Amino acid sequence: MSLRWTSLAACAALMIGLALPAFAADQLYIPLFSYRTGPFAGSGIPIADGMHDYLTMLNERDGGIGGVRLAIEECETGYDTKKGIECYEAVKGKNPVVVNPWSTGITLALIPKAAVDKVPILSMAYGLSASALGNTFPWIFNPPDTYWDGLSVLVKQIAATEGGFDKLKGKTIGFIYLDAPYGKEPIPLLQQLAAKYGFNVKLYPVAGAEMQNQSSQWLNVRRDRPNYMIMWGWGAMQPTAVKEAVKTGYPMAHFYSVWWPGEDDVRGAGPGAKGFRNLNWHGVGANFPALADIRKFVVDKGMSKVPKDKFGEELYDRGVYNSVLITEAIRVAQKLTKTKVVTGADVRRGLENLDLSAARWKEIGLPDFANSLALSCADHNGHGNLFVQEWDGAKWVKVSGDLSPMNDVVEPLLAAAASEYVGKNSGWPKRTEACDHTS
Amino acid sequence: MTEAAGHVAAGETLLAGERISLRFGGVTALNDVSFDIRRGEIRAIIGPNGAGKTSMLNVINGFYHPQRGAIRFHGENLARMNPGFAARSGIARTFQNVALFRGMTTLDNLMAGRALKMKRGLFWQLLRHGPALDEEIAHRRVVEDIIDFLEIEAIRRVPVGRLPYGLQKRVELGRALAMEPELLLLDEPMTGMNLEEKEDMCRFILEVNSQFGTTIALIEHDMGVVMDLSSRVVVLDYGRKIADDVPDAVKQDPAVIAAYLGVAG
Amino acid sequence: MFYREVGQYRTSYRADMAIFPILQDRIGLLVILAVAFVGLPLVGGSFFLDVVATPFLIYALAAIGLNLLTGYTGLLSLGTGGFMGIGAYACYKLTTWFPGVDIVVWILAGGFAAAAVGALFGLPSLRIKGFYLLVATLAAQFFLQWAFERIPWLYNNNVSGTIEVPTRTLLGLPITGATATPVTRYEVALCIVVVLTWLASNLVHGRIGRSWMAVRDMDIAAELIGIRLLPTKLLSFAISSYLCGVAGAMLVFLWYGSAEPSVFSIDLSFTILFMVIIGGLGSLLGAFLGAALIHVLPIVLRGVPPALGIDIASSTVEHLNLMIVGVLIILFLVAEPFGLARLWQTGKQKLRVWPFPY
Amino acid sequence: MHFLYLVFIDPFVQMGMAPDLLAQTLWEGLVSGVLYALIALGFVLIYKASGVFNFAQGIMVVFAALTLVGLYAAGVPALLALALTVAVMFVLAVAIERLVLRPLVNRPDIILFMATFGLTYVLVGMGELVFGGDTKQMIAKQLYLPSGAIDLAMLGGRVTLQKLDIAAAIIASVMVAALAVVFQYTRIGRALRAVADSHRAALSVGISLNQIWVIVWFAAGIVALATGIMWGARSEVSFALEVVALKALPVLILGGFTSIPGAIVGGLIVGLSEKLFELYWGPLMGGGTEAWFAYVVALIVLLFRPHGLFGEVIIERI
Repeated sequence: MSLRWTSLAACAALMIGLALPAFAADQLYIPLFSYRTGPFAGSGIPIADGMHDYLTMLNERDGGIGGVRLAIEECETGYDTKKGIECYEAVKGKNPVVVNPWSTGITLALIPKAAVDKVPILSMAYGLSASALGNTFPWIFNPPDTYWDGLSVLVKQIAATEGGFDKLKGKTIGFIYLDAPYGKEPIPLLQQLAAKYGFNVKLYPVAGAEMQNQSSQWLNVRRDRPNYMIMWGWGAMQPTAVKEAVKTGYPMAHFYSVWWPGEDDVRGAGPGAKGFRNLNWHGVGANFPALADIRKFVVDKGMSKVPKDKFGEELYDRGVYNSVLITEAIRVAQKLTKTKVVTGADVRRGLENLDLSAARWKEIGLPDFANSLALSCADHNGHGNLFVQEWDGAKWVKVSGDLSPMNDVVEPLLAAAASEYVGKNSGWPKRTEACDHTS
Repeated sequence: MTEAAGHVAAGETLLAGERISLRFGGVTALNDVSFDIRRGEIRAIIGPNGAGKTSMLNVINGFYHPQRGAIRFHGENLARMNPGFAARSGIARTFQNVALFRGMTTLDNLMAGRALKMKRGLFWQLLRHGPALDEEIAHRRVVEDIIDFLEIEAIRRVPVGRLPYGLQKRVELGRALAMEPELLLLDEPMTGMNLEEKEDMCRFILEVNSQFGTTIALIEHDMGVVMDLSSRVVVLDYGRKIADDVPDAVKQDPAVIAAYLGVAG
Repeated sequence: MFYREVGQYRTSYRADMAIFPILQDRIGLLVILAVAFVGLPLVGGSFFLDVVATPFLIYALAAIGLNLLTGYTGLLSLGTGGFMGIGAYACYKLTTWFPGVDIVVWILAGGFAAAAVGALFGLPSLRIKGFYLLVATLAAQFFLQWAFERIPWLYNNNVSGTIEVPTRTLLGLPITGATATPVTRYEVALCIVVVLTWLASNLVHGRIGRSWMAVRDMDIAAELIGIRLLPTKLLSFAISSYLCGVAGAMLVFLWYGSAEPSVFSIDLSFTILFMVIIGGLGSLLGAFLGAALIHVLPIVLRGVPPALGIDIASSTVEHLNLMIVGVLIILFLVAEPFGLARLWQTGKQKLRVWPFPY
Repeated sequence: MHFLYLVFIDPFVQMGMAPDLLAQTLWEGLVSGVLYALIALGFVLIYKASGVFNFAQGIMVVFAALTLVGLYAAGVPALLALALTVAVMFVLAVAIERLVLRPLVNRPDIILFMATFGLTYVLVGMGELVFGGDTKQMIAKQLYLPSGAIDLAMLGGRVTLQKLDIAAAIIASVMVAALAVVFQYTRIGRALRAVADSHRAALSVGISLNQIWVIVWFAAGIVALATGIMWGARSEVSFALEVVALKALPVLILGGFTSIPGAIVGGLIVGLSEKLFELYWGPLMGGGTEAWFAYVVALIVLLFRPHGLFGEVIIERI
């Protein structure tokens, strides 16, 4: 018997939950998919804090955007696709202006739904690389760079340090990655480049369950003696990898990573981690007017979960960057539609006409925080310039100039991937969304 | 009694064990034991504890494999027989400490006893209509007859785990009967029973023997019971056969008396 | 009072052997089916259907599958996730080879691949028992998950490394892919689950079910009444895995819409095992009750604070959620070790004698 | 043919070519083996004395480590934090005995097994609620755990031994020895063995099951704490550790659920074999074999020894 009641109660509660007016109509509903739980929480928490705090700051300082308050709601996914889908189903009814899945798995699950539900998906520098092509994926945005861009930049950098691409011949590049779709994505490009420049590739997969148990991978590294290591890791895999690298005595200056490791991931390895390098495209630290405002209006008022000492760290700032993209898209949308309370469809247009010039960055109190970024109907990514930063034992130091991705190799890959995706997903909708040419 | 005696005359050998020796490591459970069971008789196996009675049954239905000796059933050699084969060739048995399917109802336990006889394959089983259901019903009839015969109608749908010991013994007998065995091995069918229950059980055994003509080999401690029921008695002691004769003769046998009274014979 | 079987005489074995001999039960079942097929789609929103109803059905099916193995045959398994995965990947391959054929056919066909693999990994069960078998099945789980990652052929060499569900239509109506409405996917899932449940219940009420339970309760005795252990156990593994495989295919095609290998992780196996234990070993009803509790409860808990207008961080809710579920599991085990199904039985018994306690 | 070469010849050639790497591999395998063994030890203790297959052992490792780090972060001096953590583990043991084991006494194993699942959920939730889900640094230095490494130039190369790993090995062996002594010579030990043999027997000679259970779960908690410190110091303290703990299961299979030496030997076998396999045969199948290799080994062993290498065989009588 008892269960029948439980389930009745369940239905009832759910009905209520749905019946309730999601949020007052004069607000912009921005759901934030975050994961402060689960094995990847280590990376998820600072990002969530950054996203949340910047938006809150706008509410506190400017009363939202264009006078419209932002209704911010976090939904806990635990980096788990199932929960992510639940979150999406839960928020989509409250007409969100944009959804940030913050998990490649969740993004992939949402991509088909987005076009149907008219909800723009912003997967910032993760998700499906091919979704950079706006004409195939009008509802998906993954600025400022795809993983393929990132990899090409890393190879470029390595070539530069070697003194030219011709020097790559005969060299060996080791690729240690999380054994999941996310980690495997760059491999085709890496092999293509290997063929082109004549270097060898060694692959070191790390199973999700073995993230903190990598000694054998690094024994392999020690055996193969790759000249360079590139890491595509996440969560607890990254600190473990750095520690193991230090243990194996791998030259840190030759250990590169995609843009996900944060300070916490290298700090643990102690002084040995000095020289570890990863990619980035935005400033690190709290020395920006906007972050000062966040501190003033949010952190000091105790409206933030961020620990004082973690404020302004890399992943936190990346969360801020993510929120800037959202809010700027909303502003553009407001301009385009001449309405204050914009919908998801409007924000999709906003994103397509996003133009973050250096001047604009300055205006919003983040001068030189990041390179300018301009999206268009065709280009939902921007393929912006990246730079390499090095861990000096206490903080990240920029050690390279701006490096542009190898668009000549990346673009065909994207095109191929997109057409493959469409081909395999029979009945993929043609783009019907109009395209305005304000930018 | 007389009836039982009648069987002795009638029966030709159904099963014979020839010079069987069974050892577990150093322990000798059976030592060069020969015996025979004749069609239609009630054969009793008696002896003090640890005399190797149960071992003998286990050898007969292939649960143990004797190191030496042979078992002939229907004249064919079953020295290496296994429990499954024994079941298929018509040997059923009950156990000293009941081995029922405790989670299942009386009915299901008996129906399970029909497993060998049910032939319908997976397809019909999935549909549970047509042939499968007809077969189910046919066998249900047989089982219901057994239920009536054993007077356990009331506990048809009770999970046997919840039944009192005496009834469990009865159900186990039912399950054995459901196999319509040619040879029925009963391991202490009356232990832990009160008088009435024992009387019932005796009645059942006799009726099974007379009505269905089932050959029965039983182990029992209650001498009275043994003497009344059985047509012939094997007496084991320390794994050796010390006597094998009609009850009255066995009763007088000094070796047996010695074995039972513990007097060095 | 109302729930009485008094005066309902069964005059034939056929009637007596019906799975629902009591009139009220039959009526109840019809009502439930009516509500499930007609009522819920009408009242339930897309959230309810997509997040609660359809997943519930899929989990229930998987739970039935595992219950046949663990509850009826007494073989513990933690390979469920892997077997579900096999079903999903098989279905995916089949539908890419023969896009023309109706997807439901392939969902059902995908199960056979799972059955084969399941039977293979079931072979050790003849010798290995209890927790040892449990750990042995972990080998299946981890190996399969690894294979899903490592064999690009399984996901058609997709760059994304995942299987993405294409749009497939039945009589012009899209039933998979993004354009398929929640209602359609729910109804399809419901049909599959109802049919398979019916078949499963036929099975466990017949000869095969009895031999499974015999093996569970005392395998030696079962052997001595002529039940062959290996075939029985393997059949159990195969059929159990079949149901899990179908559930897996449904999980991807009717629910997730795309899946990376980690979807079929050990966690999935655990979830299903929970449902079976909490629901009640050896009871098909239990599978449904267990699935309902384990799947629906967290969603409800998650929905409660907003519904009450309480504002706490979603992560905090998640933590509390875990703790509450954990505590509930323990409480249930303490209160009713035989699971919700037994609770249900006792409830019915009470109802039968109501209003008189004795 | 070439394939056969790769499988049966090449790996050994490689071993011969770089003996120092082989030595290093063996060492790494040894160390992770020790850590597996420690987790398995927790399982065995509890299984022996309470017949419970304690799935929560994995999370207990994380929980212990988290408590330690969390207390330190809260300003408690390291050693005091350590002491407090031990106290917490004791409280935990008592709580488990009162709230989980006692009400479930004499229930089927599977039920107790599931109960430990519930326990896992509770501990995960509590841990994340109290200490937050982010990865944390193990306070290795503050606990006077050595850092750095010893480089041995040998076998025409170098073999690096992390001081920490050496410490781990030593601590592990000390704990095992201590437990062995306790089991062998103390009154509690005899009681434990009595309980392990038969609950009823133990009761009949007047041993309080409840006490025993608390003691055993406490001991398991201490083992968990040690494991947590070691593993946390090697990588990080995060909830992902819980998954690593699953590795203890094949270890248990190899060693048998009831044998302490078995747990140790099993741990070493798993640690060594999976490292060797991953390093020399893994590349043939794209690596990442560690995810399943241990389980397959366990499965194969079971096929020949259904009760593990050291587990006592139950003879079925009828």
